[in-house]
Amino acid sequence: MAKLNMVQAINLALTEEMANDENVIVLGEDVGVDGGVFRVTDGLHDKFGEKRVIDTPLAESAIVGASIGMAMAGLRPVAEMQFSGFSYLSIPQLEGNASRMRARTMGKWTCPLVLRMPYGGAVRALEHHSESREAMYATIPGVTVVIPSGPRNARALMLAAIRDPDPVVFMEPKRSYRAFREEVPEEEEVRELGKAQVVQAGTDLTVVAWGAMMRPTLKAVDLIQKKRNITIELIDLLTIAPMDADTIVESVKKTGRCVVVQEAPRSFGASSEIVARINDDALLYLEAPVGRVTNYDVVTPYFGREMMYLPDEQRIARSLEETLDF
Amino acid sequence: MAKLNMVQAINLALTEEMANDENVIVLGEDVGVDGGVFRVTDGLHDKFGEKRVIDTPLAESAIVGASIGMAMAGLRPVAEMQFSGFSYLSIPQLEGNASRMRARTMGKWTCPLVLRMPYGGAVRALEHHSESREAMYATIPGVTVVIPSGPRNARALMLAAIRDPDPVVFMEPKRSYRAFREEVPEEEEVRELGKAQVVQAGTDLTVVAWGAMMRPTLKAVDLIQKKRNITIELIDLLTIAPMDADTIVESVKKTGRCVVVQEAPRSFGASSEIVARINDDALLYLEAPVGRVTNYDVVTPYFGREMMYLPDEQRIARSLEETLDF
Amino acid sequence: MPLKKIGDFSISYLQILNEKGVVDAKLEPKLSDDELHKLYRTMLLARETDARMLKLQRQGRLGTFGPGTGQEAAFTAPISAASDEDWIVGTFREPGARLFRGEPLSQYLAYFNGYEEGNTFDPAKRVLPMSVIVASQTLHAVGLAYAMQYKGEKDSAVITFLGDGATSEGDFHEALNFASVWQAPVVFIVQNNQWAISTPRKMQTRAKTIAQRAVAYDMPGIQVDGNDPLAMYQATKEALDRAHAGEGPTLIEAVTYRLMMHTTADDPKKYRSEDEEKEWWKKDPLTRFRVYLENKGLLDEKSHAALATEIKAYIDDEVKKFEAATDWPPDISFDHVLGTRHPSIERQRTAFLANLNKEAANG
Amino acid sequence: MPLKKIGDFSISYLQILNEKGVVDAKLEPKLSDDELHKLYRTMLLARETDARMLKLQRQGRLGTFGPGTGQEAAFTAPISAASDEDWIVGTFREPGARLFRGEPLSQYLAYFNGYEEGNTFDPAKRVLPMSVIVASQTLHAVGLAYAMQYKGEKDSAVITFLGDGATSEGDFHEALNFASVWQAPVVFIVQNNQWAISTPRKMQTRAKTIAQRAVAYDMPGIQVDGNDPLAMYQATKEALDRAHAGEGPTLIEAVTYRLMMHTTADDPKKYRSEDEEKEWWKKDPLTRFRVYLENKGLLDEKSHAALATEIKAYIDDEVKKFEAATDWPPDISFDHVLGTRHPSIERQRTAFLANLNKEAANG
Ligand SMILES: Cc1ncc(C[n+]2csc(CCOP(=O)(O)OP(=O)(O)O)c2C)c(N)n1
Ligand SMILES: Cc1ncc(C[n+]2csc(CCOP(=O)(O)OP(=O)(O)O)c2C)c(N)n1
Ligand SMILES: [Mg+2]
Ligand SMILES: [Mg+2]
Repeated sequence: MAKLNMVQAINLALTEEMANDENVIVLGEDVGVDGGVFRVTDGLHDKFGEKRVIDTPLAESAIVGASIGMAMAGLRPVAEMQFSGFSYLSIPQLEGNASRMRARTMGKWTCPLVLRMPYGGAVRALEHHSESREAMYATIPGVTVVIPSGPRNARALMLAAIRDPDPVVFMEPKRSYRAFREEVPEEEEVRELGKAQVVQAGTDLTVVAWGAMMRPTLKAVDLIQKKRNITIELIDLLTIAPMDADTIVESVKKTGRCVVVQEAPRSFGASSEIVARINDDALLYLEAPVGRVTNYDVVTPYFGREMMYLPDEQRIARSLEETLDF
Repeated sequence: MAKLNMVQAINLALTEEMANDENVIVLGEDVGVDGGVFRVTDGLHDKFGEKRVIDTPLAESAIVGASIGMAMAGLRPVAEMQFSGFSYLSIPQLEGNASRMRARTMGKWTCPLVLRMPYGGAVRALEHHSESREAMYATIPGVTVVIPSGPRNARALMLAAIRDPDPVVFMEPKRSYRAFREEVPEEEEVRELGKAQVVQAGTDLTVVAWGAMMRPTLKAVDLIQKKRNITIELIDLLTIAPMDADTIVESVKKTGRCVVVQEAPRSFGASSEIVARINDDALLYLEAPVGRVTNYDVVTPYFGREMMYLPDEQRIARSLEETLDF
Repeated sequence: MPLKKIGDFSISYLQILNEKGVVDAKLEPKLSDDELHKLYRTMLLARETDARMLKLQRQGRLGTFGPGTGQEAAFTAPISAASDEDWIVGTFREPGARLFRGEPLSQYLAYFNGYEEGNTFDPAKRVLPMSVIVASQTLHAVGLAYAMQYKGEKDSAVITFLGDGATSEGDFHEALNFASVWQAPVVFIVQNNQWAISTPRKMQTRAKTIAQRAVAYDMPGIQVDGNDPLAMYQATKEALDRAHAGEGPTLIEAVTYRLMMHTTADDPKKYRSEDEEKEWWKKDPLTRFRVYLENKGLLDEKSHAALATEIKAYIDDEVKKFEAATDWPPDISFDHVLGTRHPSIERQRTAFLANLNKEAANG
Repeated sequence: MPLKKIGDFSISYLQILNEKGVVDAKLEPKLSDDELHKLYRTMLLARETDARMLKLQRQGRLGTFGPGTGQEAAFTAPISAASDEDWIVGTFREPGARLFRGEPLSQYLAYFNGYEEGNTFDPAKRVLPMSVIVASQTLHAVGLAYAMQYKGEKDSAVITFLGDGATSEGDFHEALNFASVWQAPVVFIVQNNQWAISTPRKMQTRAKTIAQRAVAYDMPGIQVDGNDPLAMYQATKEALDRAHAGEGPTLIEAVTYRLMMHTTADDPKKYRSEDEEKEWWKKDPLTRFRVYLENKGLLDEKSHAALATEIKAYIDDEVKKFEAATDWPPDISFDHVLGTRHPSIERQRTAFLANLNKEAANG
């Protein structure tokens, strides 16, 4: 067991799977010699050489378009978008080709590729470097959208993503890259995609979060549990789409109350989808409206103001109390 | 008053506003000499000349990117994407620049442009010609997403869209292009963006639809009203984002029951957003879960099978009854 | 100190068999009689396929499609220059390329009648499924070519087709650049058929040729008479030889013409003259190729009639097969969202089937 | 029948003032003393701005930024060749271009400290806000240029900047093609500073020059010594003259070097040698320009010291202004989502402000 941060944990998964399977190829802008602008691919170029760790020209559509061709030829490309804010250039290839290759050909052709991208705010970066647009990807059937929340699940989900037979968008909360360390088992650990995780069981309230929101949510949950002497069931969504609403619905049936914490703007996000699923399958169990702690429907502010807009521990804690008191 | 179909009605709005305002420019693939593959821009090239009705090279990012430059110089470009399925090539320009220009510069620069695109299924077309992905656009703050449902509101919304000071994505349900005619007033009629329309008042159930789903929904509503001798409040959403949830919430407070009809896949669509808004503001009024009639979370099938997947009058009618009987 | 020239480039044009069927003996490629025959047969099959499909479409027995009539040399001859190890990555307007590799016509028809079953041609044949988003496939070709290099499959190059309109898309530029940087074994064949729906070639780009795009990437580029099967064969052969030898990609501009409508939903009268069409009919690749084969003694009136009969019989058969197919399971889309089935989507399948049953019950 | 040449193209290189400050008298542009002085002052101001910003950033008083040190000639001299009617559309690495037009440094600093207030430079100055998505701005330039043509503003052309890395994006290709088809008055200036973060120029494209991209669009293209302010001035001037005369766009490749890190978040030691950097310091545009001005008697030790003092005082002042600013209303983002306020978003503003109050109350 080693204590790793998320950057190291993802790096570990890539290293492991590249050693396991010579069809795994890493490509993207500055992923080779430089090891990526966040150093997630550090060392891979030295270990596996420039044929397997490719510094590409600056062109996101090409990175994904070429990955599709590689995947169709049997390789397992892991492509990096330097920031999710520039990944939209590859949506035409992802939506138009990768996500459909299996459906288009009734499974004769498939597209096993991973599209890694750092996303999310709170790193004091320039415009386009702070958005949380997982919902945009989640609108595309045929794509699995994964968001780890810590080093250990990041490593285990990345292994599953590379081995998945279809395209996976793997969104890495860059705010959490170096924020904390966790024990990551030395032996291989794989975490099934498409499943949420009950991080802690509880009976009085269900709380759902994902990505960088897990940390402040955990703190708020701790705070309110102690303050009120109750137990809160905390769920880490992990896969945004296809969503494991069953785990949430089961929990809500038990607790009758739910709060969802979302870094993205309020409208058209995963929190709305969660509410819709609870409506579909557990409405009668609700003793209060589902609480939603979210960003606002504004263009993501530059970093001078962004922290005021992001959900934080205090805001989450207030929402938990409001939902409990409803 | 003239009886026009939707193609003619949009053509009328474009003709009117080009005559009104010489800053209005139409551009896109085949919009000029050919008058567009659906003939929506028919005759404009003859009337206003090739400087104002531009047949562009085949490049969607360029069409929108150049439109942004034009808009920043004071023009009012109305750009056509030949099909919404190819419009994703322009999302990087829309998300990355058009939607943000006002926020980026605190209003010193704005981007008044209209991005027209036929969308939706049931026209027996090749792959990529049948999707309904309004939710993808709705995840972008700073963009108004509009979907007319008939000739009259199409004309009135198009005039508002061109005059709007910010980017408007104007999605035209191609299935409705020539499906029916309506009286369209000769005098100018403008319909405010960002507002839903109560098409008919009622007290027993609220039904929400938009675009091509309005027709089968209307029929199902008629059927069930007569069959049960009740009144149903029917709401045409018209603007997807920013969404006028107030009109829906007010209605649900009155009726206690709601069904939403959506052409798009079930997850991460506007129907989920509507449920979330009802949850936020009217949960306690609900006497039944919000019913959702939608497509499925599959890759849009080729046209041989698509009709089985699209919500139709019968499926909608059954859902109305289920929600009433709940 | 200087204003000095630092680069010189030129672009050439290749024609071997002219409009009248006269061949340039110095440049004539050495194709065997069988090869020539297969090439002609496939071109004719593509032509007849268009004619039959148009009829079916007009009768409501087929969906929209885009005829390739006039371009048979440009999209068939390149495949005759390739080996079975080479890949084909194209659009929906190269029937000859697919048929050459043995794709059953019945499948091709199923595709244009709205069934995914039509896109299931055996992957071992190395023909990628048809691509609709123009130019996007050229990037797949580059990735595929990279994979061939990576796997050490030296005899495998990739031929990718696109249209003159598609050359305006950013993806095409990115594909040329990646191919050049990677020295990937790709042959880009632009079917410059003069039109992208209603947009004429001169409005796509102001450059005199599309071939000169190659200069931007220090890549060999050539303009070829795309209605000349021998020139198309020869140019592709040379490009493939370079690709196989590790010498990287090539850009070929095939100058040809779309003699029919863009698709069956289109009316060319809106935007071009019949005179223009007539001029291009005089350059018909089939006519000149037939003359060439006759002059070589490989074809005569009688054997041509036999060939036409054989092709008609094949088409009749395949149309029958296509129309007789009834196994179109309604819920097939649920099978192919993801390889790993997800419970929420499986529940939707159940609801979907229940709905179908209810509708059936209601008549 | 032929394999015949159908197109000939060439690319040239321009240098007027060499590394040592020696000028080619035949090519020397006729700039007035004032013009030369303003150009040198702005280049020096840009250089000193970088130095100060780096200090501020390291002290935690400023966010990440990308220094332009080494490229001052390439991004400043083109603006000195333009009139106030011409537009500038650039990225975040051309401080000299913006400062030349009078953008207050305090605003530039506010931008890099995370405030939209830093992007509100007077639109009448015809400098578009800074663009971060590489190459995307080149399309805005083309649309802007079209608008100028359309409005009959014949004296208004558009200068747009991009990097060598940005040339790989599809948007750049589409911009060149649209500009060429529309014959739009645009001057594309590629700041080929040899690096795109860690990716060297030779891995962006295999072509010997970026200027030869112009061939693909039948557009004038030239490679220029980007560290030579006179050559950059001259090449831009000629391009602008053509643009104003209705003769369409031009592509200029400015060969220069990013002497510092990509941004303050980057460490060039990971990917390039200090020797390489040293070689390029010898070609410093400021050094050679100073020699040129001294040789012309326009500058000496003393007047240079005065200039340096003046610039330092200006920077001190602007930094003070920037740091003294306190008017950063928290809810400003709600003001600028849409010009037409929407009730649902206004309610969110109320909730946002209430939240801030609660947090303030809790300390
Ligand atoms: C990205 C994209 N935009 C638009 C379309 C719609 N469309 C289909 S074919 C076509 C014209 C293509 O012209 P060209 O590349 O010359 O090929 P051709 O049709 O002549 O074979 C257009 C605009 C598309 N398929 N993909
Ligand atoms: C579309 C896009 N992809 C990635 C980035 C991240 N990024 C910012 S600058 C840069 C390198 C740009 O290189 P170049 O164009 O040569 O400009 P330079 O930084 O050298 O001035 C990258 C990859 C971006 N801003 N936009
Ligand atoms: Mg064409
Ligand atoms: Mg650079």
